[in-house]
Amino acid sequence: MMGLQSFIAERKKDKDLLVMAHVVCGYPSFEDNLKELEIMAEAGVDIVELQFPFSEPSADGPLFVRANEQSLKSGTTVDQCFELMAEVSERFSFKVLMMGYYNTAFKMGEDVFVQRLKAAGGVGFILPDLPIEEAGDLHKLAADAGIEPVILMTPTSSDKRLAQLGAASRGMVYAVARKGVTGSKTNMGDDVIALIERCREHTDVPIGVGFGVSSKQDMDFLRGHADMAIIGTAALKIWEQSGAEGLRAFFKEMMA
Amino acid sequence: MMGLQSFIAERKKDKDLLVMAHVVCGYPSFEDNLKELEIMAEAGVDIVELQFPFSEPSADGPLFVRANEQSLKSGTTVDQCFELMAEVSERFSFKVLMMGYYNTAFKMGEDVFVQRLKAAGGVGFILPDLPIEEAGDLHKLAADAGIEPVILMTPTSSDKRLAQLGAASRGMVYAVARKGVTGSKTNMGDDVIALIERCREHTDVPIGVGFGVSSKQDMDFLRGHADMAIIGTAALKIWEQSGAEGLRAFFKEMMA
Amino acid sequence: MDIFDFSDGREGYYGEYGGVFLPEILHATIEELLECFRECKADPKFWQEYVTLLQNYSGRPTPLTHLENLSRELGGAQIYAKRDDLNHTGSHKVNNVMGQGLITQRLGKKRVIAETGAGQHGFATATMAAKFGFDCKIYMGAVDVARQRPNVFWMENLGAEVIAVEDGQKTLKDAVNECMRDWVTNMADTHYILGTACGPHPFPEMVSWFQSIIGLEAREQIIKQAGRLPDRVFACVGGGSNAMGLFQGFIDEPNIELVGCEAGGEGVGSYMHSARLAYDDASVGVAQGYKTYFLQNDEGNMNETHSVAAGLDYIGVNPIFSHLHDTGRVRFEAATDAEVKETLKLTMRTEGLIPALESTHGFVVALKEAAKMRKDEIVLVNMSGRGDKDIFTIADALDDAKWKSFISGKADQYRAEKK
Amino acid sequence: MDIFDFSDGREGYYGEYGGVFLPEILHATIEELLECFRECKADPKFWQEYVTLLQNYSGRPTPLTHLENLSRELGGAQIYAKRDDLNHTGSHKVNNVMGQGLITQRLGKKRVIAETGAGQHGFATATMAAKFGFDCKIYMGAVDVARQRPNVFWMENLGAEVIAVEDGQKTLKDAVNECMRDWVTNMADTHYILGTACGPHPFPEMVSWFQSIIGLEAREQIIKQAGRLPDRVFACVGGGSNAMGLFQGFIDEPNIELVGCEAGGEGVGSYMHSARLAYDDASVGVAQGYKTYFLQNDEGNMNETHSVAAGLDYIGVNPIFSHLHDTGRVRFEAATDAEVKETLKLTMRTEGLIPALESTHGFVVALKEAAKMRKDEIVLVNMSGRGDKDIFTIADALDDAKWKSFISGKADQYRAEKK
Ligand SMILES: Cc1ncc(COP(=O)(O)O)c(C=O)c1O
Ligand SMILES: Cc1ncc(COP(=O)(O)O)c(C=O)c1O
Repeated sequence: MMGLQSFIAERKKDKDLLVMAHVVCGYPSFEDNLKELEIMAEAGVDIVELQFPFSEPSADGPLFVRANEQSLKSGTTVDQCFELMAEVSERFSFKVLMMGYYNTAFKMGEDVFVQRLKAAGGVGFILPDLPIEEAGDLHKLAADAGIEPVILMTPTSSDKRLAQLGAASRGMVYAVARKGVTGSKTNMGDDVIALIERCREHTDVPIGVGFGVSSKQDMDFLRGHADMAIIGTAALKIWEQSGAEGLRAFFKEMMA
Repeated sequence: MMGLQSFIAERKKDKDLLVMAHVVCGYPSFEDNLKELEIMAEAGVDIVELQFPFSEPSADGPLFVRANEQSLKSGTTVDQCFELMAEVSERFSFKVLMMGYYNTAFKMGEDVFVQRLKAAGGVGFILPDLPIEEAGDLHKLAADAGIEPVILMTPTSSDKRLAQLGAASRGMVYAVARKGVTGSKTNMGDDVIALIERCREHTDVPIGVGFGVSSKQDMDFLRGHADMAIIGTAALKIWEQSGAEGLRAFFKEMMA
Repeated sequence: MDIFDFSDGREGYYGEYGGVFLPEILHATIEELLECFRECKADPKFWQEYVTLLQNYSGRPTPLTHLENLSRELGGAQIYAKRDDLNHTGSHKVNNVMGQGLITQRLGKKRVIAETGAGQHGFATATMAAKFGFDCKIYMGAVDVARQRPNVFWMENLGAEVIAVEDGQKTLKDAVNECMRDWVTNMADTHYILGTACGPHPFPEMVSWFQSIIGLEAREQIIKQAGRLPDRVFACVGGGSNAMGLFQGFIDEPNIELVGCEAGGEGVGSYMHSARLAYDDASVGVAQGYKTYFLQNDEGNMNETHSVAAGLDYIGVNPIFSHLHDTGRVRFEAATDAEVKETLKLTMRTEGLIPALESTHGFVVALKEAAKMRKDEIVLVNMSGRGDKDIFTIADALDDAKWKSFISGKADQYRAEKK
Repeated sequence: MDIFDFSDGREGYYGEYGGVFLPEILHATIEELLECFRECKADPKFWQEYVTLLQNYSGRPTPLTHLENLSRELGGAQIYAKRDDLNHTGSHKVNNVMGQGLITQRLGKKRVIAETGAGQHGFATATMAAKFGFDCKIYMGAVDVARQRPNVFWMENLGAEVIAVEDGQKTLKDAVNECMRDWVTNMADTHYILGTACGPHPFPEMVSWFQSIIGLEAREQIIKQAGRLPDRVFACVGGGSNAMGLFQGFIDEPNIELVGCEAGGEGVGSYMHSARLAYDDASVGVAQGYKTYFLQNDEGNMNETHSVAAGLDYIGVNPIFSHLHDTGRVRFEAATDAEVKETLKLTMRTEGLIPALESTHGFVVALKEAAKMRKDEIVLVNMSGRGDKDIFTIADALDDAKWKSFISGKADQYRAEKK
């Protein structure tokens, strides 16, 4: 199976800006997830992060917080999330990442987590509350299994820190476009470009930019700077407002 | 005009137990006061204390407290109280005392108080919150005017204290039958007799016993021990419960 | 100047004020109390026991806080607050109460009674009674019971019986009368824990003595913290106990101005206030056992009084202050309800302090004068209590909409539970 | 034993617990905080400044009270209470808050945020912010806002903005999440004043350090008053800050038993409690920035917790305690809601003390064990806060009819005013 980094390199041959999309497992429902994912696949999305809902989503903004909460309330389990992942990675051509909070992995055991992720066809994971200092064992297990941890680089990271993060980065890096939580608009400008450039200095893996990517302009802005745009809240907002039709139109415009 | 002490001596010639009755000026109204006083006069009451209402009647029990309060609420003034006193001492054969709290006298000036009392035909006063230590000037003014201050002796007074009180007593002594405020029942028994005897040892003036005198038995009990029974709350209670008829019957029984 | 040296005049008199005006039946009781108090006052071990009790139980010494922000903002004198709000039960009342608890013990009595207005003194007394194992009955005007329910709740839970007094204006003065009535009945086993420096001798002296711990501490503290004595000293005056307590630390220094701050209510001429000495509406009279200035009419009946602070809402003032007012040693000013509300808001936001509404009266005058003083002058104000006990009154005074809807919601909840 | 000596293990780890599990964006902020804290901890002047601030503003040292009545009544060990209820704002929370206020100043930040459950920590933070001149936002679960309105009222009047958090269970843990969200956005000018010894390193160490003043004082005081060290030391454990504070005074004495008292809620097996270490329902996990025992399900999602005391009603426990639980140095017990109500009543009536519902958990266990100990043994319990802040909860818990009718009357009055 192809790893994240080579997959991105492969896809980049035909495209100047890849797209990563986001889905909260079980919200509004697993059926809806599949509908969303189908639209994403159709639109040509390259990677999807499946968020495993957590009761304390402290790095998320209001929309995802509610999504996490509702999903858990309706009974979503880790098993179901892995089942969705297995089905999705089988059925669609995009690659699938696990996104969530570290406790989900910690509670089942890091080794089990990596094995189940691999078994479900996932190629990597994003755990925003797991800093590299705490990630040693997990990263090693992942490396052994050919699973790639996505590391986040941020506007507040010093050069020294970026160097550390760069050294640990595998598959791709998630550049956080601004301070704050997911969900609000980011003013795409010189700051973001400067961030991408600083990230580039410290890593060779592809760079995706996320947090607030929500419009065609954002996409155009990122093109040529980032390898990938990461679309999160914006898609969920559209789905909630105007369903499948809206989402289809949204991705069509974004990826035009 | 005859002083209190000689008046009592005079009356005692025909009676073994004199009676002092009590009225709160202006309660329920001055008209009612006159009706009550008429009944008392008819029954042969010997002395009446007219209570000048005060806003802080801290030595009184609930019934008199309410009477003081209601009287003031309906606008009773010191002038009206003296007017009542003048009318009453003119019209009836019993002697009249002012009863009240020291502030009433203090505010108008002790000399004015004594002069007005005298002018209204009063022969003495009872000020339960004015201890002898504080009464020097007033007692002197009273003596000069032939007005007699009624001093209270109590079950808690030591022999030493009774001697002091005895030395200051003029006209009559008010023996307080028990601890507490006016209005509740007193168990007339050995304690009361012992108190009267102790009082007797320290004064030559006649002794009235008050606080809780409310039945024929009480009267019979006091006869032969005290010179006078002082009827306060019991009469007011009867008046409130059964008006003039009741009061007439009450005094008739008490004084039979 | 020893205001309690009666050798030149009459025992229990301060100028023409004070004395003992009680029913004869209490003569022996008050004599016994006086004698016991004299012994205690003469016995350094008693004072030591008292101080130790307060230290171990109530948190004395209370701190002295430099109000740097307010001083800076007003641009005048340096303002210091003596923090009696940090006492156990939340005010200076506990000092007197603990002292009288020791007296009660020495008298061999097993039961205490007390009047209370705001509820602070009743709360403190109920607390002391629990600690000392006394039976305890608290008399409180029915109006105060209704508006100060939180304090009633605590008193009852501390084991005291709270009696709502339905006579008169149903406020503090009526509770005092009711205490007198209880006392003349039960003096054999009962001590009356009077809550302020009023009433018959020796209460004004005794309460002042216990409260003098405030001034003793404050004097030492301000010398230590500010390097010298203050120029002016402020305290609110209800009965006058916290003010007497603080002032005693400074009264012998002729250059220190002492300022008593009374409840101006709705202001001069409104007749809706409790300013006995700052305004001209009071006159000398005798009631509730002592002679002093009272808010009374020409015939000696007491007027209705008013203040946003229940603890200042009283007809009389301690006789020592009537005397010190005559001699000019203490100046009296009044703060209105409206000023109190504004100053409370200011103090909360600027210093993180919530003075009781009573204490805020002292702050009003202190801040007003400090603003006009030089930066190198020093002002000391007594924070006699904390305001969180006053939440119902303060929320009402500030007309807080969220509070009101919270209370309505609570009421609905209780109604629903009942069904 | 220096639990904060990380030279043998990983910085910020206590056994396998602790650490820093935060979004990368906070890395620099937490590093900056750690560095600043290390400087402060190494600087004796800083500690002196901290102690002076607490002395002059908050009334430290708080006393140690010998509960003679309870000791006599139970017939066992001599019980002493450390009186952090006498602090300004009414609990030990202010110690940590004032310390972090100094840290915030040193960091050059102008804004503080804090989570609060019962409201005590928010109240203390709002107070500190007023005193230090910081902007202040307090996050509080919507459920807690509704039930703890009095504290909200004071926080707002102290100038803080109070945000009702509508996510999750709308209680303390959700307020913590919301603080994290604010912090990742505003870290440049904002310090997060975490209220207990939980969260990412260096918070557990820093909060414990500030709270160690409790134990330092208590150790000195009990030697002075009782003549020797105690045999057992008790404190309630929410996040664990008051307990850490007290225990640090005694942890190096192997013969002194340390007992943490958690919220047993409706008891073992009810799953309606907050006992992480005393019961067997918690397991190790990672959330809210640190690794410790959490009340969570098999998949790592947090369970609902419950306690009559809002301040103990929390999913996690400080990582130091998880470690000391493993090593056996601290024993953990739980007190149920029902036991808390009974003990509160007892303490009020017997000693005149009203411990906060949180603190009462410590009393429950302390009294239970003291009764079985010898008369010459000594027990020390932390009275971390005062209960009068809890009047709504306590009146509800005791089902006080008069209180309820008072509230209904108030509601009627407000309704009438509106018309
Ligand atoms: C906090 C506080 N300060 C002051 C007073 C007024 O009393 P005093 O003038 O005796 O100090 C009271 C009375 O309740 C009070 O509660
Ligand atoms: C009075 C009191 N005690 C204890 C606690 C519990 O916190 P901790 O365990 O951090 O001391 C709280 C929390 O609000 C509190 O208010």
